[in-house]
Amino acid sequence: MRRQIPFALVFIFGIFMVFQYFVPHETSEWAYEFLLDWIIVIGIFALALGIWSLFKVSVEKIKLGKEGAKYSYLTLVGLYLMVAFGFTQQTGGSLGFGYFVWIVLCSACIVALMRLRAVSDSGAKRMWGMVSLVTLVAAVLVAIFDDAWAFFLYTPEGLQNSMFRTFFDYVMMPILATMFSLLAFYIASAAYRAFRARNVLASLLLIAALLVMSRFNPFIPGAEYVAKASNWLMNVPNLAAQRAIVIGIGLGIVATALKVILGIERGYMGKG
Amino acid sequence: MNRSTYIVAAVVVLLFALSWVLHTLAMSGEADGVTRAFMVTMAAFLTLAIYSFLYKDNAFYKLAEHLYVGVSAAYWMCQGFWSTIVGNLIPRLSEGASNFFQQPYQASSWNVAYWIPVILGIMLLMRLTKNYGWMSRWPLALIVGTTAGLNFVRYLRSDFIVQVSSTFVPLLGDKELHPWLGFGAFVSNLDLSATGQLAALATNWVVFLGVICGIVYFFFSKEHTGVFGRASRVGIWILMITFGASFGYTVMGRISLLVGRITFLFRDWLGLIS
Amino acid sequence: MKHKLMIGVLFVLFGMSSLWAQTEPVEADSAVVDSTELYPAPVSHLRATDKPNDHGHAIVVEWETSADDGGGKNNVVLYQVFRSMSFDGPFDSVGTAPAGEGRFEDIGSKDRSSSSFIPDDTDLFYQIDAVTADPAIRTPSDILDPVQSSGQWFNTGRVPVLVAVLIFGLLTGIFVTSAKRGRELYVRPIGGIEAVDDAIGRATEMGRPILYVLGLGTAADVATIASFTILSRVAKRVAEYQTELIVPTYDPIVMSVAQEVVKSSYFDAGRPEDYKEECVFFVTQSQFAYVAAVNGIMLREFPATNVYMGKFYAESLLLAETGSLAGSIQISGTDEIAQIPFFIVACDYTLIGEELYAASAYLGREPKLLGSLKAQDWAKAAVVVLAIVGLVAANFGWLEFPTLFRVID
Amino acid sequence: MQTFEKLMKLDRRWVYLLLIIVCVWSYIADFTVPILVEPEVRSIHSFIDSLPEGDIVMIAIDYDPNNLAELHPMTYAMVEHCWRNKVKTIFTSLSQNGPGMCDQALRDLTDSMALDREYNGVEYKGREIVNGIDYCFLGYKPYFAIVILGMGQDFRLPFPTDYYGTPLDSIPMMKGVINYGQCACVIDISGGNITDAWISYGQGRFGFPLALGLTGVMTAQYYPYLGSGQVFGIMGGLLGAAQYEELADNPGRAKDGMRVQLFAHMVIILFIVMGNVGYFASRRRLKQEGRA
Repeated sequence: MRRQIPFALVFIFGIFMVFQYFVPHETSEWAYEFLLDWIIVIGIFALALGIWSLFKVSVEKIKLGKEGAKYSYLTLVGLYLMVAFGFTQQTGGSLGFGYFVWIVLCSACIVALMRLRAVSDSGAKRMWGMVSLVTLVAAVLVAIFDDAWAFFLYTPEGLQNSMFRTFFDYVMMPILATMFSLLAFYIASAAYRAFRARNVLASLLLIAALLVMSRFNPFIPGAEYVAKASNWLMNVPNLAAQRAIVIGIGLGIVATALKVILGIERGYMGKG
Repeated sequence: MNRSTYIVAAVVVLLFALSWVLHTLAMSGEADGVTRAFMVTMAAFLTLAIYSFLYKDNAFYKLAEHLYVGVSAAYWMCQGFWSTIVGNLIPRLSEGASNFFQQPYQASSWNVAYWIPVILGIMLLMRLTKNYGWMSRWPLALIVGTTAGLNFVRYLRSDFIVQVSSTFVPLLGDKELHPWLGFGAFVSNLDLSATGQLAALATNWVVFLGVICGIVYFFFSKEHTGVFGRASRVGIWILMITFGASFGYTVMGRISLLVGRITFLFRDWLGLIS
Repeated sequence: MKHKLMIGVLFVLFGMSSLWAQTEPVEADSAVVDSTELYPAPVSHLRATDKPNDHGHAIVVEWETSADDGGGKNNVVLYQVFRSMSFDGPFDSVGTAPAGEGRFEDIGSKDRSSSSFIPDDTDLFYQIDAVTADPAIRTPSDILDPVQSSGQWFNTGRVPVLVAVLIFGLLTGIFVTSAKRGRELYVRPIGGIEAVDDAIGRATEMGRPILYVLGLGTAADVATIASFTILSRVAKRVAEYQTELIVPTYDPIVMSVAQEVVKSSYFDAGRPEDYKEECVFFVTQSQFAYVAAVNGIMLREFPATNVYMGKFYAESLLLAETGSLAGSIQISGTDEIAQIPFFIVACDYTLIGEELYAASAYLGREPKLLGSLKAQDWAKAAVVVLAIVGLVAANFGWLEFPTLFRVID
Repeated sequence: MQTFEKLMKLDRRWVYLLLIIVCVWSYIADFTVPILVEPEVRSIHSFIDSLPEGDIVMIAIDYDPNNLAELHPMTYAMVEHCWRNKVKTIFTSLSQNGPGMCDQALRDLTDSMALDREYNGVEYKGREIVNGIDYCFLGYKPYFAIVILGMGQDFRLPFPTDYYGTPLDSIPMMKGVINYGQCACVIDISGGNITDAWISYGQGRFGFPLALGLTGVMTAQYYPYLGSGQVFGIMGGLLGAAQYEELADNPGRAKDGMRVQLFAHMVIILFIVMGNVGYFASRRRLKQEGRA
């Protein structure tokens, strides 16, 4: 039973969506919008699952004292800081001192709690227990007596928190852009390593890539023809191959979707 | 930790401090100058930390990586919470809760249906328990079933029917510019220039045969021998040419990304160029 | 009619400026004498119908253009369409059509609170003005008989898709049943998949783990679903060989499915006690943070084999290059066309597009799955045949043939 | 022979090092590289170059800030070319954020026009650019297809006043300028589907000469119009902009960008060639050894 119901659900919803496509009536549209909304909401619940997994893996690493475990503190502090910023807002114009102290105290408290879990000898346990308790109490006290900031548990104000924005602009964005730009290096090294005329296929790959890369190079002889040839490559064979791949992929997706709806393909439910 | 590690760490800390101080001085008089100077330095430090990975894996990269993982996970969680749970779900579930979150309550007799995804979401979380893990398959079934149905018809339309019908091109005459008026007209109008009739037809032929050979390559249940094998061979050649060409074409965009980071480091951080 | 005049004066589409309006009367004065000659002929043969194949709330208005559009005085610049809920008005402007056009689709909102809401099953009245370059000089048509909008239960424009659905479903049904009856089906070897088993053996020999990356897709992406099937096979082998498996995931739902898949593979292999839930874990839902973390794993755990199957975007090359730096054997497969070149260049084996879907059938060797692969091939054969027929049609004037494939949304 | 094998198995960090050095150097250093000019860009340049003083060119700035990097250099190069030749320009913006783009370009170009410059060996005295005499900026109106049709009748229909609120009739350069008929050509610089409207509604109905400036990804799909003669020139992406700058002898942002691109591409090509030389040399050696 427990195994059959999910497949029945897949079948029902799958068939419904297929029929929905052919029914323009408002009722069908309305059901369709409902379903899509549901999926988004379920996805957010799943995010909690993910955060829990990330938290658990990091804590586990610290606990086992694996190599590089100390970096996991950084993951946890980053996680916590961003959540803290997402739900609080300083009320003053600039970054309040109390707010800053509160953030530091809370981070310290997390680190201490993690240490508490990681150490085994009772003396150290007692010490980290004390530290975490003290930092927690101090954080609560600062939170109560400092009025330069406030919890914003009831509006998305937190997302406008200047620190939330700042972390996005100066921590997330630079790393994102830099990771992305690593591609410039990797594309060079991949080309160097892999573009060898070993056989017919590799040679075709190599020649096409070289031709297109030289399309605007004025220093090579016959530059004008190279530009023309590479334009042709991008417009003609490219179109043909893309279309062949797209038709193949389209059929693959259609067939797999059909197999899923009919319950022929069940691997995704954990039954190889 | 050996001595050289400490030296490197000390140098980095020193440079960080120096950059912070210099930027603070440069921004003196501006609001939050100290914080902003710190953050610009931080951004530059993180940029260089990621680039250091090109040399080899090292402590700075690990630092940036772990920080980034934590911060980004929390970022998406906050976004998801505020935009979906508070922005979308709460205003439909209860008036009291929407008042608490200062969201306008959206009254509708169908609002009760929004409890279903909440229940399904909680069922998904049941995976964390030992005995009720099976429950998490229900919401999964809903998601997979719905999107499978969605994909089934939509891909059949966009990747199959539309693509097939766009292979119907004239190979003897061009519909708009050089229509097929019979063989005599074809010969007398023969235009050999680069944009002319013959070039257009050659293009159509290459595309048509390329598509056919490419599809033949993707046949799985027939042995690739004889004529069939040769067509499949041509198919994989065309695929390889295309992959090479699009690899070469992408290089330009990737270099632009690098230029973006160089601009940040040399202009925004070091101020070497204007 | 008073309303109509007012709207005419307030005609905002072309943003009349007050200054221009001031200079207007001077010219108009001299024109007053023969002003009737300035007015264009009205449109004729006005008709309105419910827009077909939609959810309602829309009307198609058609007319024959004014005699002074493209001929006669040739002074019509555009047509303005007005709608009212009653014969006596008030009429609201709902849009314009340029001169030469004889058709306008009045598409309203289905949202009751919206200003452009058009109610279904309610009488609507239409009127068209032929407008000249001077918005004040215009000729209205007669008011049209009432028309009602309504939603349809079947979209006839999508019949080609329905036919395709039926044919494809039928093909799949035929081949799956015939495969179930035990007919032997040939499947050509797929390089990347053959390599998976060897790669797992290699990992065991070297005593190093296997890294399986499911990509950035969600659990509902078909590429990810295909990847789950391959994962279950890999996990089973890993369990048999008692090698370590690392599965970092990008999407929390994908994580929980992957846990389920790996767990039951260990169960199938008869080693449920070896399964550790931590081997499948969530990293973050941020593309490059995920890549940063996976790159770190590659250079710290030194997996013997990296398998990338699923949806990949710009990160494909970042992953594959780092993997080759770590000296791992790499097997990849994606249906994201733009990323295939990078995998081909940086990996040892690559499943191109559809091969990824075929792989799951090929691996399982389950007759039902192979049967559907056969159906896919028949559909491809149909493409080739149709393309040739279409080619003949396009060249020899059988113009109806391509229209059979036209899907109207 | 050992050296050849080394060529093949070079540590990838050397690739990275050389690439970053070349990129930074070509980014910071101040020099220009020759740009290969394609005929579809040359035709735009020579068209504008051949216009007599006082002619009018219409330039449609139909792009948003997200396409700024690729399309802005085209606007700069082309407008300066017009103005230096004392060709007047009419600007429109049929994309919502276009007026901001146009405004910025106008301000920058008015400044640089005040300076003396020498292009292609011809000396141009700096002069003041006056709104209403040298150019007229019509502004933005929604529903681009209808606006394009309306302008075919009379510019005053969709735009009774210009962007700054001055009635067109009181603008000196617009005296006697009714519609496209009085413009030498229309140049559409666009990052989206407005281009299609310019081709089908504009060029298709009114038959004026039309040239396009497009983003890199869009370029390929518009070449057929070049073949059919509906469009007399196309500039594609940063590459196209750099070609115009090269022709106008007015190096700007596009040529700066292309400098880095060119050298970075050459580094990559160099490494590919090195790898293959090493590969073939070592294969030959292996064969010789096998024979021996």
